[in-house]
Amino acid sequence: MFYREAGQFKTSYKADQALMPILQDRVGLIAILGVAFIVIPAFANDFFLTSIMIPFLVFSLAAIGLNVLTGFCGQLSLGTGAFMGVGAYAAYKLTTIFPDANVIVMVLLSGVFSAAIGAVFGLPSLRIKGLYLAVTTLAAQFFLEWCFIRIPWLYNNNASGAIEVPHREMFGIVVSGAEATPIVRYFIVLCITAGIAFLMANVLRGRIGRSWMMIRDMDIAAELMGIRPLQTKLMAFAVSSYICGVAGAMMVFFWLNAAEPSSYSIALSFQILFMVILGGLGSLGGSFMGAAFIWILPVFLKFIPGTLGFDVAAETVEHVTFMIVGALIIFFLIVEPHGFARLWQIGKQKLRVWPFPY
Amino acid sequence: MKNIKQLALGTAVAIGVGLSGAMTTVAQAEENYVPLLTYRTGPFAASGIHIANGMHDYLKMLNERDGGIGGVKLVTEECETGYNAQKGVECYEATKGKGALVYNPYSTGITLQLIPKAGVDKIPVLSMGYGLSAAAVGSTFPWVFNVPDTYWDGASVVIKYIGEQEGGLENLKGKKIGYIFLDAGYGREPIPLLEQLAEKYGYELLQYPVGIKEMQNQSSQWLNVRRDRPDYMVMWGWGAMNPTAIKEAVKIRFPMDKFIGVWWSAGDDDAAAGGEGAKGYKAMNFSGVGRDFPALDDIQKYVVDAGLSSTDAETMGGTLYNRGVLNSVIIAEGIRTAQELTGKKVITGEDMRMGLEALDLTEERLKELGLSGFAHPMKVTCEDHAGSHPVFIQEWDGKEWRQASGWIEPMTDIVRPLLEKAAAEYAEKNAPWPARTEPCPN
Amino acid sequence: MNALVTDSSMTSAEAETQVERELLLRVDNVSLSFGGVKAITDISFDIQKGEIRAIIGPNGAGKTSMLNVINGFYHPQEGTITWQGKVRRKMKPYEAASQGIARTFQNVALFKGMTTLDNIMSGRSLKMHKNFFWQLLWRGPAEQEEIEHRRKVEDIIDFLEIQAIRKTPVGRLPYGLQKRVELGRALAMEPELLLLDEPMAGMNLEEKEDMSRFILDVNQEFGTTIALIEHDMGVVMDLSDRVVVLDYGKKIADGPPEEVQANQAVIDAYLGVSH
Amino acid sequence: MLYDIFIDPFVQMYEMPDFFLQVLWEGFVAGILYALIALGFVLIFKASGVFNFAQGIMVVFAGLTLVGLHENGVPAYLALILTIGVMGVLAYGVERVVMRPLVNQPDIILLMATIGLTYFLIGFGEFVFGGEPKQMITEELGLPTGSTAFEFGERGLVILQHIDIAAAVIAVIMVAALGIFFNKTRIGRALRAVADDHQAALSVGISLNQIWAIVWFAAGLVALATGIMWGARSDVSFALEIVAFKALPVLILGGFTSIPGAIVGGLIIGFGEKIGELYWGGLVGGGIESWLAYIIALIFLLFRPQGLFGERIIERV
Repeated sequence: MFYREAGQFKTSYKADQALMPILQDRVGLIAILGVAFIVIPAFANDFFLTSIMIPFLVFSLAAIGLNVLTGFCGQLSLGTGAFMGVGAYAAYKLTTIFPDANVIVMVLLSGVFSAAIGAVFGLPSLRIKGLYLAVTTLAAQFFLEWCFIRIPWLYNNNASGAIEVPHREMFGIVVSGAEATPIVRYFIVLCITAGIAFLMANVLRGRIGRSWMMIRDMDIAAELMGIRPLQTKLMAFAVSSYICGVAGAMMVFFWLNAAEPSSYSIALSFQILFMVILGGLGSLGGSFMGAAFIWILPVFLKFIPGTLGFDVAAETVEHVTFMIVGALIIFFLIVEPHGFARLWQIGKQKLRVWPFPY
Repeated sequence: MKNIKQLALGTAVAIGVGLSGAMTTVAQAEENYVPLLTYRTGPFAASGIHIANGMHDYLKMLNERDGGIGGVKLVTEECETGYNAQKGVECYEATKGKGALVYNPYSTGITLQLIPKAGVDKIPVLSMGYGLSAAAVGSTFPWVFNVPDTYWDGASVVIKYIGEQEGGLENLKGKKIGYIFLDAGYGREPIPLLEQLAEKYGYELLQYPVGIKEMQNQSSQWLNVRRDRPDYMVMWGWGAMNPTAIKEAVKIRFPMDKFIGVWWSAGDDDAAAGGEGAKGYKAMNFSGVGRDFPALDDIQKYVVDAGLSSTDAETMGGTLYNRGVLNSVIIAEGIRTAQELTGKKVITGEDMRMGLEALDLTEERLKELGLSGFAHPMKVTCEDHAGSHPVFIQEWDGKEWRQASGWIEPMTDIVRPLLEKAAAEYAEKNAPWPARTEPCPN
Repeated sequence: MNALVTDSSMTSAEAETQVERELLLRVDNVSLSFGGVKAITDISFDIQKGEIRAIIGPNGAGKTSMLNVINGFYHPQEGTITWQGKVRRKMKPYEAASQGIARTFQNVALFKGMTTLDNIMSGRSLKMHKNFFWQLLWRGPAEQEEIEHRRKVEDIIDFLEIQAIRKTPVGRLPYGLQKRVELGRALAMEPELLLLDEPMAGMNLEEKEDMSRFILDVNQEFGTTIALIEHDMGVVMDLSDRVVVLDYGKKIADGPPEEVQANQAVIDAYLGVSH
Repeated sequence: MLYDIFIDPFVQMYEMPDFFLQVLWEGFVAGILYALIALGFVLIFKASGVFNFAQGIMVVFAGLTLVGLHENGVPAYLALILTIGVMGVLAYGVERVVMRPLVNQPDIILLMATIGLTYFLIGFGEFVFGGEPKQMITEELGLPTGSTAFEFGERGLVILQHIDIAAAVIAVIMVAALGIFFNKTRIGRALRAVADDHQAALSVGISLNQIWAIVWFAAGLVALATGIMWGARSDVSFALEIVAFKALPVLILGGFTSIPGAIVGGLIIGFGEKIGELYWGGLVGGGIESWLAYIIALIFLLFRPQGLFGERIIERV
């Protein structure tokens, strides 16, 4: 009823290949951006911003990064956590070497380093595929983690072995460090995430995005059609690692304030992978949905017993959360292996034909 | 990309959660709220569970026996961190709005994240014998307390003790001391001090890092120990690392009486894992050994027997359980001191900071608490938030811990300048680090 | 062009009938083996510009391997390939593609996760050049380029009569249509030489007729040289200008359809006379 | 520098042969344990093409169940039998709830499902038995606990733990038993048929579901044995899970479907890792064990992508 595209005619190819050819989708996006930029900042409390929205956006960005590589280019990676770590450490080094430079620029620049490292670890992808490739990315994960611990230069020889975000200002507003207010940090994270998501949407609908999908769907055919596999895959690794690197840098600069090597462990890699798979491989919107599910569900579960008035031990909640998350992952994989993005499309299809489904 | 609308769903869920979070934010009147960041899951649960029990039980006992502190009940809430820094920060954000008085992160990683926030949110951090050593410098870190000792105090005590065993520190010349540690901020903290002492006393320091992933698989480290044949081994371990290390030491037949752990490698389960062979293993400690203390009897009576705790009665009196109790004693005394200082019953984080800074746990006070001999009397000053209090060495006799030495004073003359240097460095690296504006209550 | 054999004195009509045209590709003494198993033994033949060349033979004769050799997917141990007069060394498939060799596959090798339109657009990859920066911005050069190529692709869609399935993911299409989309994708590359590996396998009569028409149209309208593998003898005889017959990796006949049809070795091979 | 890399380690090996032997032995024992975990992976991968990420957690879960039951007063041997029963129920449950509805899904989805299973088992195991590490009931099960030291040269000493010897023996017995099971029994033949071709196996009347339940059970038994052995070396706790990642490079070396491959791969990784760490690790500050196995596998992959025992892959179009 409300989701009809009848009567919306495209009169040019330009209109037809717009990001959202259907009016209702455009309205929906504007509404979401309105909520994100106006409603949430106006009404949310600190806890909601720092513990839900900021991590959600950071993880969404990381999930987009991994989705570029795994969902769009078909290269399974278990090294996301480490690539995020490279971004974080690079941003930390940059901002301590150039203390007067704008910290947001440094965060965006840090991705370049993780892109370079990602490309290096992407090299074996020319010869290695699937699960085998996953092992090489595991090598990246463990090797880089080791570097974060064993190269004291990376954390400026801090006795603690951790990186601590320094206080930085921009236009007189504190943007990083402990005094940065949640609302400022939220806006920075929101802008970066939305901006990168928009740019990636552009890339993915064009020539480069298509060449990634060609490699994913049928690498041999792609090669026979003139796609250079190494170049294309390395580019996917680089772009993916860039995004993950920025996400990792945001994670420490605008969310956690300090990070140990163990913050970027294999567990983080898996967390991001879950988001991508549950959200939907090869869907940008799905990355957001997956991140929302995987990050917010446990937070939500923690509150349920309290709000219902049960006195349940903290560890029991933790154990049950693990069980529920695990079971839900299996459940959703069974119900819809293509993730929430596909569920959403099916829903839209139903809406489109409602109330006459046949 | 037309399905970006799905964000709406995520946002809707998120808002729902946010509201439920907001509802619980309503501060309760006439109560003092103490969040406990604990971990009963994950690789460090083995140590974390006992600490959590100890902390929980003592505060609960005060509620049951005395009706709280100064007539105001304590509300405690455990938040599971799993030793994970992210979850720790989440716990912090979720609880700080409820009028939290103090945080005890029990993880160096979480502590580091909370240190800069403490001054901003006006909630002190009590990292009892862990965390950032430099935080002992109260003029730089007014909001952080690491009473009774820093790791550097501990490291100096170990060297001092080894010196005693060898008949004097001068005999350390030419000796090899191995240092096996958890390869994280925690285990790396003491290294600068150990290195400095090595220069001074002429022993050789051999390092054996154990990665968090390799905690349960230390055979390489101990093979290296076998090859290097150090005269003493010092351990900075936590969680699953401890029992594994002790087992491996038994396996390579390392003389256990020359193996000394930090106070966090002093768990009963840790030593018990080594079986008969672990007899003679030593560890530092600053909280009471055993359970012959009236306060523990009260815990048994009012809390454990009343079914208000998940504590297994057998584990009461264990090193780590007692450590948790001591932690709660410091919290409780901090609150009491704050109440006395401010005259308020329901206090805030700022009051709590003053209370902790004015903390003076004397022998008499310990006796009143039913904890005579449970800990060395400790006193916090505005300059020194750790106090470098004496610690003792305990020894595993195959079944339980026995005190094996008197109280040993740390080498304050060496530690203090190092602490000040490190604090200055921290402030510089994190410039602009706020200068102390908080008044000194003493 | 050393391979230029056109007699300038002949009229174009004569040239047509004589099948004496410019050589596009020549295969000389090519042998290919996989760990001791010989797939192709000492095969030589040529493809002339503008013709439809059929490669036939029983199953396992090495036809597909031959196509794989031509577009650089397999590297023969022996022999040479001369492409437009240049002897080709070891070549990567994407290099072959950039020199104008396109192909379709025996088992449809479409990009299953993409729509018909995107699949055919993917054929334009080599012709699109706007770099990553422009792609990020989209507005401006990248969008123009996309629209420009979209026009070409729509022409192909019109030509193949698949307008209705433009936005359908190809995985959901029936087999016959998938084959058609695959042809469209290869056409989008505007190739010099189009290799078709069993374009009509598994089709019913009507679909075969459609496909035959498309192949002839491609050859005549665009002047594309075509090499095809096909099992349906009727189709082969109708479509092709010249036929090469392989059996057990060896060439057993080469010539115009009628001639090959009458060749005893070919009849034996198809009837399974023992060697 | 070059001397440190290329000469000094070998000089050390020569000068301290007892120590070198000890390193080899430790490498051997570690390798056996990696091989046992990899063996569990191989069993399931062979029969169903599923890369069972949960194998590592099954090891912990089995060990935890055994110890947990014993803690609750069940005699050791009865606990062992009950644990076997639990692993059977788990296998049946996994087949019903996870495998059957997900049949024919892409590899990555199945992989994800087993990671989901991992989460579930972690939560469930901790929920039932508590999150703290537990000591393996080695003595109660009648396993040896002592050690024997061999004098070697003047002051050399090689120490062999009896439990490690037992682990090696049990691994050998287990591989032999699996070999016999696969080759001599009806179910074994069916298993091999399924491994070769699902469709073909179905068409000759083999029940895939039954076979899957059986392989998951077999993998569960392997996990139990691994859990006991590993638990005896360190404690039974979920921290073990991370060690299970080492099975991946082992599988890369040995191939995903080869039982001998898993053993040989495990030993190569075990030896390589220990020798690398002890003779070369010191040059870069130690701890290279955490990634050395993966780098070995990576380098190996670049030269031989099909694994030690795999056939060369010919790509077709």
